[in-house]
Amino acid sequence: MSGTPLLSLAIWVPILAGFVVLATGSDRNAPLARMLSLIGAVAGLLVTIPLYTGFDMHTPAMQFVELKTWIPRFNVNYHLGVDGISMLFVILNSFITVTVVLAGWQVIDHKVAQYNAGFLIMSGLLNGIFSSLDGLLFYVFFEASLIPLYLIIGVWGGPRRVYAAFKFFLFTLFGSLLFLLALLYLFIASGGSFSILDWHQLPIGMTAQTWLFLAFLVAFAVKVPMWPVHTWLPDAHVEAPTGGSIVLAAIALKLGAYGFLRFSLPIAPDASHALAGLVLGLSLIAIIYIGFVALAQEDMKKLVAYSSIAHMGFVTLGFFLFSALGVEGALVQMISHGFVSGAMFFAIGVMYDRAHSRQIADYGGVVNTMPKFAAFFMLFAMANAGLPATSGFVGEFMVILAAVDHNFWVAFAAASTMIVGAAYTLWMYKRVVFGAVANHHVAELTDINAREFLIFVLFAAGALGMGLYPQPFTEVMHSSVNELLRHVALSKIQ
Amino acid sequence: MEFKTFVFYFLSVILVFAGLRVITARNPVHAALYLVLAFFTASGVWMLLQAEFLAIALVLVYVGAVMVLFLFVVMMLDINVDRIREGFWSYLPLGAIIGLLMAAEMGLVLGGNYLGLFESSVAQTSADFSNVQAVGRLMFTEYVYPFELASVILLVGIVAAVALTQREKRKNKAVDPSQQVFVKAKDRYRVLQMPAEKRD
Amino acid sequence: MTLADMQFLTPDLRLATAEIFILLMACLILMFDLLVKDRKRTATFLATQLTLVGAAVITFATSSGEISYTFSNMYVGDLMGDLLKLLLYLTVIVVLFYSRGYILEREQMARGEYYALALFATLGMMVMISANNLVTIYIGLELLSLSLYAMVAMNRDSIPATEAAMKYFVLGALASGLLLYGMSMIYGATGTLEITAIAERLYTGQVDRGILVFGLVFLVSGLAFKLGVVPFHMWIPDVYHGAPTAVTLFIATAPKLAAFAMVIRLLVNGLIVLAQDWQTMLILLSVLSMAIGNLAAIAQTNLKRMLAYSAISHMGFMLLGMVTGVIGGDARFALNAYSSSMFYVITYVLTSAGTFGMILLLAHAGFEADEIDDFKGLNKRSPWFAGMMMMMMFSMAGVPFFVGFFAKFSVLQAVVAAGYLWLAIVAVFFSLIGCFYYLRVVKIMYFDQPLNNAPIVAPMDVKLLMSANGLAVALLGIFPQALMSVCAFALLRSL
Amino acid sequence: MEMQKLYLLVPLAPLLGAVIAGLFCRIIPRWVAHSVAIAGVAIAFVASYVIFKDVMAGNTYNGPVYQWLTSGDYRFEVGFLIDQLTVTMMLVVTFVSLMVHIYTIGYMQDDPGYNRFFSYISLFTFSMLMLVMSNNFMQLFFGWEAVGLVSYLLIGFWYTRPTAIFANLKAFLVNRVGDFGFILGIGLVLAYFGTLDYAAVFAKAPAVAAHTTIALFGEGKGVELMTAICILLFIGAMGKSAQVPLHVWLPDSMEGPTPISALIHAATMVTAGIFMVARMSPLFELSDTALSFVIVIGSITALFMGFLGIIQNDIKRVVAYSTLSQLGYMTVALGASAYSVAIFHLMTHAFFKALLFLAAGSVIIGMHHDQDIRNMGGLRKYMPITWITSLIGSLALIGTPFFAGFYSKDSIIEAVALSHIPGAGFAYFAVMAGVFVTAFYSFRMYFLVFHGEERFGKHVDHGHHAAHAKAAHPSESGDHAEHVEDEPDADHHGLAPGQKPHETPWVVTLPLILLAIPSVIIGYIAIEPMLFGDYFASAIYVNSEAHPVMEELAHHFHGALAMATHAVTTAVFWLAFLGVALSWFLYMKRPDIPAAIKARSGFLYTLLDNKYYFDKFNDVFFAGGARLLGRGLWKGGDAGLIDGIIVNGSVHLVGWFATLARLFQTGHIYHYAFTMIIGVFVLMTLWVTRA
Amino acid sequence: MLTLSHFLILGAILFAISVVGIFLNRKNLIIILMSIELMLLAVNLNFIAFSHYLQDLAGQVFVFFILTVAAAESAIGLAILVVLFRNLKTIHVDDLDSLKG
Repeated sequence: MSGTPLLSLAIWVPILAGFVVLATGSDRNAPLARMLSLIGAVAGLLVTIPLYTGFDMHTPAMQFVELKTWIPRFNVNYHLGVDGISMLFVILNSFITVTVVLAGWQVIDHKVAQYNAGFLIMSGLLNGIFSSLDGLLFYVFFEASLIPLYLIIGVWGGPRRVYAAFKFFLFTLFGSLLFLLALLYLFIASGGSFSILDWHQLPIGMTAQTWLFLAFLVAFAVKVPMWPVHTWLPDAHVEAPTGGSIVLAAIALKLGAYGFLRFSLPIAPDASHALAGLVLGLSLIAIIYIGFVALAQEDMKKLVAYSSIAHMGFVTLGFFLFSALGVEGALVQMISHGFVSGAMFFAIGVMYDRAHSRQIADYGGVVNTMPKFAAFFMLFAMANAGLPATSGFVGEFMVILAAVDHNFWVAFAAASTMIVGAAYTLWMYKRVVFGAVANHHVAELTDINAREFLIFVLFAAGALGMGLYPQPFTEVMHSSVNELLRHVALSKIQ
Repeated sequence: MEFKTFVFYFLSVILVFAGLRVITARNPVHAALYLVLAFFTASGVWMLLQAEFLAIALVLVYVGAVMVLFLFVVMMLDINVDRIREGFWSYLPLGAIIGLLMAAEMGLVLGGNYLGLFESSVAQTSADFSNVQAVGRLMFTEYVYPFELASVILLVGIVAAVALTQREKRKNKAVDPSQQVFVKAKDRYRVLQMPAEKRD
Repeated sequence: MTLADMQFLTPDLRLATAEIFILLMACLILMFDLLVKDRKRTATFLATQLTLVGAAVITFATSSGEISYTFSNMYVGDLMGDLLKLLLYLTVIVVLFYSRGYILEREQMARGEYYALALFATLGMMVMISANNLVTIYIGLELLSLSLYAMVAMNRDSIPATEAAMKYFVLGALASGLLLYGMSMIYGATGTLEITAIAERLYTGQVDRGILVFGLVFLVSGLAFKLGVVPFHMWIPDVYHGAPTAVTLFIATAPKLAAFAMVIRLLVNGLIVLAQDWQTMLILLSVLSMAIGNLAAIAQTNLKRMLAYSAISHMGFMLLGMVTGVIGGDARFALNAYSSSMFYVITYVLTSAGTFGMILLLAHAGFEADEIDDFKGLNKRSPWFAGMMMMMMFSMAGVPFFVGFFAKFSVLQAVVAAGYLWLAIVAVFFSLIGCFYYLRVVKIMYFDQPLNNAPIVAPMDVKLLMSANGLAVALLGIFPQALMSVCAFALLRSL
Repeated sequence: MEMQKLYLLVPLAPLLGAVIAGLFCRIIPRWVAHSVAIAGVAIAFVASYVIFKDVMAGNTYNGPVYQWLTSGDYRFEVGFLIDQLTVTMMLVVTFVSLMVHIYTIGYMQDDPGYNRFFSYISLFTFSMLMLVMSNNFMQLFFGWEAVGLVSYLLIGFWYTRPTAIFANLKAFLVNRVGDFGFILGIGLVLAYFGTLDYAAVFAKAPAVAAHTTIALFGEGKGVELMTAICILLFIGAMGKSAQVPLHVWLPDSMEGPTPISALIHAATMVTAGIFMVARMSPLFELSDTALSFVIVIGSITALFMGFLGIIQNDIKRVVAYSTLSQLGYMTVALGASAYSVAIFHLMTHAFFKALLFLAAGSVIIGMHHDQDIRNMGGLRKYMPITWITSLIGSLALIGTPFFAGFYSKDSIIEAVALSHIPGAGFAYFAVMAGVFVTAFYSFRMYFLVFHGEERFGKHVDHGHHAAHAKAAHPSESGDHAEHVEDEPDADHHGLAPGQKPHETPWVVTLPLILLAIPSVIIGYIAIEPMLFGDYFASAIYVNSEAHPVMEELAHHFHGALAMATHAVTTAVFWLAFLGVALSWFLYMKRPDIPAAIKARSGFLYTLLDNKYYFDKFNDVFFAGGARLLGRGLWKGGDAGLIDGIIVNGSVHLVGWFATLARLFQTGHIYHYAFTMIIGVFVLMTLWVTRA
Repeated sequence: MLTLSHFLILGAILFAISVVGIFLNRKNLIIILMSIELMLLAVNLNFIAFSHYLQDLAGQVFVFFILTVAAAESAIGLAILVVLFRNLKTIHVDDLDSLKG
């Protein structure tokens, strides 16, 4: 098994599958395209399973490493590898791809092949991001993943899809271009290396670190997204098709957070410490401000999108507490958010497919016509509100506890999400699901079918499994997180 | 003031005047004629610089060929002189200022006595020195490559001019009989409806 | 210099075989064309293409990899020149393939002269690429320019085309005048027209710097015109827009290679001692180009015009590589910087050929397909070509995995290495703005409904070539190393 | 080993019942659902009893079940702490729950959500058991939130009722406010003790507390760590146990079906807070400030919530307010360091309050889902068992000697009297006054329901349900007949004219009887071991030097019998008697007086009727304010400032520049040439001046 | 005493005049073409002056090529002008504005 290039497979199997699906061409072959996509997605998931089973959790070193020269001119290598931090995201991403393919099974009826191919290719690219150990390779995957999502939002999106797609693309590009400059600076400073691991060892002066940190911050903050560069997300979510929203929330947002761990913290530790207050402040704004904004939303998707921002606020908060509990809590929160927000968006998609509205006001009493759906939706709403026994709780719990250790008032502010988060989620749930049947649209709703049921079960298994027994998720992180923190504690200034 | 200097100033004044008239002349024909004047005086200046071959060539090539071509075109195209002055005066101040500034600046750079290149430092060529011969020799030896290419440029000039302006004549006036067979009445004549009075 | 001093060596014609071959063939084709009755001029077309292939073979065969001079040092043969020439032939071949259908549908263009002029233009560019003397550069430049003026006006009943030709001509002549003025000053300061000799005299000093820099201003202005960078760019939008698309395609691609060579020859080979000065000038022009080019492109509705502005911004970006070669008198980074620029130009030409080629592919008689809206819903009409066009657009925007990204990357890398971080930030900022209009084209193709659902009709060869072009953009993006190292190697052996 | 499996069985049996009844609620028949659920709870009860015996034999247990999570140096485990306190709670919870399960068969028989309902209450039992059996804060929090969830589900059980789904949201959110404090408290524990395990924390507590202050309000303004932790934890308890000002959810939660109300309010959810504080006694003992806080909050709740009970007309609400008041008593006991007394009262209260709720439910069934006591009267004749058991419950509640409530309540009052904690004086006054108030409103309800004129069947709608009916049928005129079955009570509440109430079936009355028994005797039996024996010795820690309340209390105690007989001589007894007498006079003898008082008291009545305006304030300030703030931030911040000005503004700026850049391209050759010349000119000027 | 500067400044003045002629001209295009000729004349003057003072004939040869090219250039320029006139029926500079923006 050790010889198998698992990471390459995880990247290229979905991408190749995507091209195969593209080759099926027009919508006459839609059933074939769907079937091929599912096979591709499942195959993509299967090749990532050995990443977990074969993972050695006792070492912080990169595992499943593949190293080949790619652009010797700039010393760029095809350098892949995962540690306890990134490995889970590869699997999560492959998992989400399966659900996405299933989610669009009946709903997407035009340009089916392109739709599915878009997701498969994006899946491969995202895996590439999580497993890159070369700065430029990372960047290339990071940027390239914008394209499929841009198209997905734009082609299959809602009425304001063009605005949303542009906003999404340009916002993210804005951040990532500064990131590119930071990479180039590091390339020069390290005497011509793009290896992230080399950069981790590189001594850098405080001024340079500060600028690097800020460049990283802009890039990742946009992606996370952090206040005040978050406004692309609600628009993108509202307009994206269900699958797009799922991937966006479940995976794409994690890229920014992942970047903090791979780049900001280890490369600029001194600046990270010096500017931690800034990030904490922004995170808290994300949690509180965005929480209130979510409360005021009238569109379900927008509400969940805002809640995503608030949840990601916990992630950045956790990272910059510089404690194992905080970082691991943040990582758990990221994975959990993958399940929960994915499921939330899927749930909204299920309703949208039937009633063609996302306005909360257009619903009411859905439970009367869709009881099974209401039950699942309840589960995920509760998970979104951070109820124990769901995955949503674990990360929040860990981060809040870690925050108390850091500073009581930070924790105080962060914990306010207990109230506000529950308020906006359950208030929406109440208005949409509870009550008497509000109108004839709701009366005509049909309950979820077997396919939707399956998707919900997949998500529920993730959310509940992680909530009840998070240990398997966290134990693989320990070595890597400890190594990271050890690294962050050391000054790079010489 | 030395004679040569006098000649230089004399020619220069005419040259500058002619140049100014070229760009300000009301009538393009006048402009062309002023340009001819400019070329002539310039040729004189070149003489001062002992570039006899080029001085002659300038008169022959430019005045003899190019300017004639210009005049020919000017005559050929019936140009409306009335509109000529439009907008000229409103742009003149700005244009003049830029022009003066530019000339001043260039003069500033070029005005110094630099490089140690004075008239005195220039070795006077002997009377039997043939500028034509020297240039010719150079042209056909060291500069044979650009020389050949210059000929290509002339070729391109010809080809382009022909390609752009030549109107192909129809070589054959025959009509396809198969088309004639299928001719219809409405192909032969058209009924036009014309308003009795001109409308707006 | 007296006659007695002149020692004339018989030129080594072998070095210039390709030029001679092209010239002969151009003349032959010109004559041969008179005999051809075929309205489609298939034979002429084929002969032209074969000529270019032949030239490629010759260039390849005669390339020694050494720097060698002939024609009394008028001509220099080196690896960079050979590489650029090969790419030049390739570009012209591709361009002619793309153009064929277009010019056939526009009768006045479908003449032997078109091909002859294309060959003369190619010859002009070859001369520029291999020039080692101000005279040769000038002659080559004019050969190219005059052919292009004529080609732009070739569709002579078209008002925009003739207007464009006129503007191109007037401004081109003005630029030539500026260039010549600059050359006269350089000549006056150094006393020679030979580029390598100029460099030597500058090294040994005793040259008036004031007049040199004065001349340099004019020289740079002339070069800037040819590259089309602000504020010498004004011709680009109008000419790209007005010219027949086939000619736009020509202008937008091959001459960029020659212009790059001209910059290398004049500024690097000749005036490297003045690097501090011309680099600063070029920085100014480059920043302005990126700003104006990207901004004005946003407001366009005509695709050709938009691409024209984008060309301005790209040339501005390319110049960034040229300005970071010498830092504080230290030329360590020169090779890195110039080769990144070269890579940039080459990839830009490749991508640009694809985009204009796509317009030609969609165009047919009476329909130019040059409005952005003409691409509406292309994905519905032909997913394959929409995909190709999308790749070109993303490549131009500098999004990986397309080659445009690596072009931008390598240039930025040079800029950062030179310590011009602010310049890199400016460049990046304007790329971001630029991204908008490329995205808009993708949006038009993918998000909008087609205006007509007609499938795309084009000969198989063009379709294949188009696909190859698109795939090249993608493949070079995945494996950019080969081209990068070729550029670096060629420059290493030539500087 | 054997016992540990049994421990595991206690929570898992109800969970299994809940899962089966819940997941397959649409498939399985009703009898399967209730059998499974009842079996689960019954097993839990029996197992609890076995464990109780085992614990009595001295076998306490503290150990993990599985490692939930490790992170850094921290370990989080799921585990059980089985001691006297736990096992008492387990018995109370499982017993009351079992009763409620049985009762539900009768009460919910017409409801289409029958199976779902069983699932919920079993899940609730499971959650509560997890809470009480926990050996660490994490699991405590889990159970804490889980009961919150189930209460949310249960209150909103009739999800088509607008009031119900409003109430359940409110309940959840108010509880979340408590949890907010709670989790911060847990965070402080973890931060300063490095573990969440009870035993480890308690062991370290004295040492850590002795010299730890935390600078919460800036340097030099430290707060004692223990005070901070305890107050934060108590805020959690305030939410769960409905202490002022977080009590607002409880009265509204009466929207749920009656057995639920009973379960939530009597035995389980609300007592979680009391239990938690008792469990944390080793921490609370270390902070007098926190204890003062507790006692003050408790006494406010005890007295002022009692007042509200006086004016309620909904039978369940009266009981609900009495619950609030009794919870205040328990809290007061906690504040007085009389933890065992609090638990004792918790236990007795669990029985008699469950009894009262179930009886009220029985009345409601008998009245065909009319809950307004003004429409009742004289039910004694028609519902004898309900009448008797209600009387027992009421007597227990007001603290009639020999009844269970007497022992616990009296102990609390005495404990408060003996306490020297700041605030104890006020607390003493409050609890004394509370005795009178409790007696008054309890018997007001009793008399109005079971005695006097028969007011039912007259079709006098006092408007209380009009809102329900209307809201439940927003489209009554429409053709949604199929929805009617979802709202059984709304469809036919109140008795038709001439119809008589009837006694309820045995599944309803049996739990009443079974609950009535302990309501009478449990106090007599349990007071000695629980309060003065060493029953809680290892489970509850009291710093007897600082807070010698229990010791002094023991001093006064001479046996249960003596305590009861002695009671007649105390003020407490006479206060209660006075309350009963007054209510008899006002509602039986002179029913015209209350109306007159109501009319005259103006402001006071309005204040009470509006429940001191807590709800209004919360609605306007918190709910409204949050929405307003959210909207403001959204429209003003996100849409206005960030998107409107910064994002779209930059776009427009770029667009403006683009148009500007276009304008330069005039199309005129001379402009183009001019631009070029200017370019040359500028370059030249720059470089010539430089050279 | 004539110096190089005399000629160079004369050239500069001529150059400036021609430049002004190009951008100040709202008249017909022919004047612009003439201005271009004038500009080349100025450049030629420079070359010849340098050639003379440097005693180097290369400058003169260059001028010869410039003259040649200029001739070809005028031919093409005039050809374009003629074509343009046929299309527009005018060679008024202001009328060449269909391409802009």
